[in-house]
Amino acid sequence: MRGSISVNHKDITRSVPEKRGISIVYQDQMLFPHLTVKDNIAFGLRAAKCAKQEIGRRITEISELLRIDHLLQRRPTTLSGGEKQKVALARALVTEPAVLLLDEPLSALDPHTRETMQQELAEIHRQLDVTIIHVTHDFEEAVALGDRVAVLNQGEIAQVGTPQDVLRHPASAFVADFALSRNVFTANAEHVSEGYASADIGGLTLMVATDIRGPVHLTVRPEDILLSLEPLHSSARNAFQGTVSEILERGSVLYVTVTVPPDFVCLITSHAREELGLQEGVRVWLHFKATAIHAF
Amino acid sequence: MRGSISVNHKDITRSVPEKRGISIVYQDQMLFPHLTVKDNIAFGLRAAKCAKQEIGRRITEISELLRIDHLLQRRPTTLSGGEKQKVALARALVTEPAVLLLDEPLSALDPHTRETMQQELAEIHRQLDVTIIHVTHDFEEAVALGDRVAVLNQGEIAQVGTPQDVLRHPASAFVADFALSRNVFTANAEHVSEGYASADIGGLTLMVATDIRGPVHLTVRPEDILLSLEPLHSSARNAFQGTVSEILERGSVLYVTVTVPPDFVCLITSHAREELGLQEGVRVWLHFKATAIHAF
Amino acid sequence: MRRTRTWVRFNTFGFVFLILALAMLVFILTPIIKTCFSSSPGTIWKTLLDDDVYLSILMTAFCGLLATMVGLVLGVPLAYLLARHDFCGKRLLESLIDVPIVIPHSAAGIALLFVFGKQQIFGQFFYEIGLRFVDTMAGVVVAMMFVSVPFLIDSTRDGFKSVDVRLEKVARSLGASPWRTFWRVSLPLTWRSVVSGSIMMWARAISEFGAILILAYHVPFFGEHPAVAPVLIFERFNNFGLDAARPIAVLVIVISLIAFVALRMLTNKEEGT
Amino acid sequence: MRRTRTWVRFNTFGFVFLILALAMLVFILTPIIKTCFSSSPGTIWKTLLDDDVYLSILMTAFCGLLATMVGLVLGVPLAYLLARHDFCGKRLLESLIDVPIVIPHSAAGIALLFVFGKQQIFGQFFYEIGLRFVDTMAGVVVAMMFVSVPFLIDSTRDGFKSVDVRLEKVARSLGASPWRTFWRVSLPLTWRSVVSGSIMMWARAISEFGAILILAYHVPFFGEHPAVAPVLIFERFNNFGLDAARPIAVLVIVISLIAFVALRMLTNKEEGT
Repeated sequence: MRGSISVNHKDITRSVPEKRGISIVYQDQMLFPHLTVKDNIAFGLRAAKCAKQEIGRRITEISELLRIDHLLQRRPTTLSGGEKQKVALARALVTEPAVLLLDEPLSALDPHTRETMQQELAEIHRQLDVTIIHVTHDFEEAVALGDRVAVLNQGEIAQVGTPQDVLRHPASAFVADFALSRNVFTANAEHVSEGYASADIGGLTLMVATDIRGPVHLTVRPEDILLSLEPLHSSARNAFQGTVSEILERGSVLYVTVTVPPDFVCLITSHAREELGLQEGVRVWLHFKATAIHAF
Repeated sequence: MRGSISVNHKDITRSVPEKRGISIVYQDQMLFPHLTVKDNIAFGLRAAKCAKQEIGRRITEISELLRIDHLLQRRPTTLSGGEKQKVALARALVTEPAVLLLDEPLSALDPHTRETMQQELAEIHRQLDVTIIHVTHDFEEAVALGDRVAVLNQGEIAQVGTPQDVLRHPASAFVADFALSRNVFTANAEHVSEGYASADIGGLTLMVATDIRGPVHLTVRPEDILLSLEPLHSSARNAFQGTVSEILERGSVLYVTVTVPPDFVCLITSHAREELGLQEGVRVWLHFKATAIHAF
Repeated sequence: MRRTRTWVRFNTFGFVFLILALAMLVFILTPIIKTCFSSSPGTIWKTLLDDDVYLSILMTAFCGLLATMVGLVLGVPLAYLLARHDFCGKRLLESLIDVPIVIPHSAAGIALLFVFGKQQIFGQFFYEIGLRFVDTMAGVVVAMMFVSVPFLIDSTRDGFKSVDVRLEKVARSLGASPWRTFWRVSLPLTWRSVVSGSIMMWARAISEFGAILILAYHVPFFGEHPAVAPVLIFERFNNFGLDAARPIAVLVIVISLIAFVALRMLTNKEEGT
Repeated sequence: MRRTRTWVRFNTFGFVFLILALAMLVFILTPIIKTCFSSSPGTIWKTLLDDDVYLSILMTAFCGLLATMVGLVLGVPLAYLLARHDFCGKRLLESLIDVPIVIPHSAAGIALLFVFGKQQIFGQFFYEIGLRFVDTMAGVVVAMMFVSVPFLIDSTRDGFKSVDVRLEKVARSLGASPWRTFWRVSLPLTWRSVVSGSIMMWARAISEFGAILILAYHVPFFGEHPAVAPVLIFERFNNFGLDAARPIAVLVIVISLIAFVALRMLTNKEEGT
């Protein structure tokens, strides 16, 4: 393997690790087990010979941002998975690295903690001016958090681009298979009533069963979207009319892309296609339930 | 803790393990790493001082039943997770134990292998006359494989009964929460065309997108079922009329039980309930797609 | 490319550590290597043909083997029980088992004399069945075993500990008796630890000097009265000086070095597969 | 209930193993315990006040400490490099480092004489800077270090191996230099292995007899010429018989036993937390 790595136009391929300006957060956190949370976070600052007051100030700052100020005196072994991951993030961020390298940071967490941490990461990225390289196997996570997404296949980059690029214009069959089976949207969730929110995605207002407010990512599984030629009076809270723009056969099922806009991908059987007479250009109605939308 | 354990009316509480007639299969298989697959399977027979020919015959029999005859000369470390689990099963079954104790045998396998193994286990249970105690966290697995299901809560049995009993008449809120969110059916899948099957569940014929033929278990997630007052002309291949028999509020969503028969549980929002005017006794239409049914 | 990287990463830290580590290596290896090459092969061969030397080495190796075998019969069960059972005071007991490694060797000899002497508990008991220890091969074996058996016990115990107890439970549930389970499952999976512990025990046994000097100086062996090799070396050195002791020392070092390194490499190799 | 179960499961296998294990325990523990209680506290106290004995024990402990300290400075870097780097012949090297444990102690003494003698490579080199080894405390320290340092190296190497190298990588990526990483991360996490290796090394050092007998018999120490304790015991035994050697043997065994068991229990205890 050959190549070089540059950070801020400086070749760091042969620099010693402590001069590279890259902080790592591993999947299993790698907190120093013999130090308290506070000393873990202070490690990089002490190595940089910061003044004591400066260290205290920056620890307070970062631990408030990540809401871990109540954990400072604890030992890493007493923390939960999500707490450990936040401490590892704090430890890496407090040194103000040029690049933050996250190696599958959320894959070891339980689903609920993972969703919360995704929001925290998005929040951190908004608030701090740091380049984050986030390695993940979770395509939705990549799309939700990334400004640019690189899809790797067997050690080679299959596609680089914005999440929407990758989702809507996959460069190869590999990327397509990876991306096609998802409907992912970014929106702002607004309060409707306890347990419900409305979310605007490019002119379309979705009804979502969630308690999250503010910026969210929404996904609908293609098999959860019902297609019909007429509008239906049903328990589905979301109904929109659109035009079939693409039909892809995948074995015995079909992926139908319907442009409302935006595009929705629906999974239907070939029987259903015949009965509805679906083909490109046909106008159809989409229906999906508020509970079928996953918000994070 | 006090108590006693009996197998075939014989108290074995104080028996040594080798006299109990109970074979164990662990989640991580515990194959003997220093023996070949064949010697692993032969272990129990040799301990019982079986004749050499008898041992050979029975190994051939069980390895053909489990389709592992091509693996006999391999070492356990070279096997995949599913293969290991089959060898562990063969090793336990070949001694013809009175009871086979499976300790979460499928939880370490990937989803695809897990489904195949579920079918294998069902097949084994049909063919061999052995009592199987199957410990699992997967409720669908328990319902799919069990003749009788015992739900344990904090070390105490919360309910014992047939899967249908537990599903339809949960004895406590704990069991209800555990069981209510599922629609599980047993059926015979018959060929319709490539990739599709029809399945008869108590008089109702479902259209399923699957390649499996013969006895299957089918599940439909409650959030994938659409309710309406009128029949819909849509891409949903399954549409049935039924009567709302029960409505349960769980936070901001509702679980609606519709008796067709059989009973289907549907997850809807309270908005949808209001709009459709749902209450017990109302006649409604159920719609769900052939691709939304999970078959195993 | 990997090599280049290593060089790029080279720094004061690596340099200082390398220097210190090399100093330690030179300190350990120079005496061994220099001694090995200080006598010509001819001299060593002639030394080996010396009846005293020949018999001494043979007896040392043989007694070491005997000690190791007795150690295996009694030590493996102890190691197994220590690995599988927890009881109050177990940690203290494990520390006490290691004590023979650390008490002065001459003190160990005196301690053994206290129980294996003719008038003492073990001595008297074994005297009844015709076994004497002072200045006999039995004494040599006992002294060797006392100072070296902790190596075998520790290694074997760690081996048994690393075998998942559920493998034994599976074997039992398949109808195997405790004996069958031990011979067919526990022991085969611990084999490597048992072998490397035995090598260590044997090597340590044939190196013992202090305890043997006190318990069994010269012992009857095939009609002669040789001393064990470490004692023989000391005798030659004391009576005739360094030059007389050298060839025997070389011979003994070469033999134990080859046996030890070869066996160690052999067992380590198996680890790879 | 647990106790009952253990009894129910009791069988021939457990019985035979228990008998064999107990035989081994009796064999190891009886000499130690019997020796400890064979002299009255009064006699031992009187022995301790004997100038020869007093100085000898003091010198032994002191030389053991010196050897351990030098061993730490040179051995820890070696252990670290062995744990962190792979190279061709590493396994052979690791075997060679353990060789001092297994070569006969008197042969080890002769091997050391071959490099630390006045005319020999190290001997000559150090002679220039005024350091002599034959019959000096430096010789005692060198002999002790040679036979005992492998214990420290092995234990420390295993300790470093058990520290995830990614912890060091994280420290480096946070801006810590290699030195800072070693002192603040690697060493604190290996501390227990280093301490228990040091205890083992010290205990083994003060027990050495054969190599010291050859390299440094009686050495100058505070105006006197004491021998190390193991040698003193042998001298008394040789010149005045068992009864004269006994109280010193008891004293030395008790001291090393207490030091060893206490320190071992202390480090094991930390393991629990």
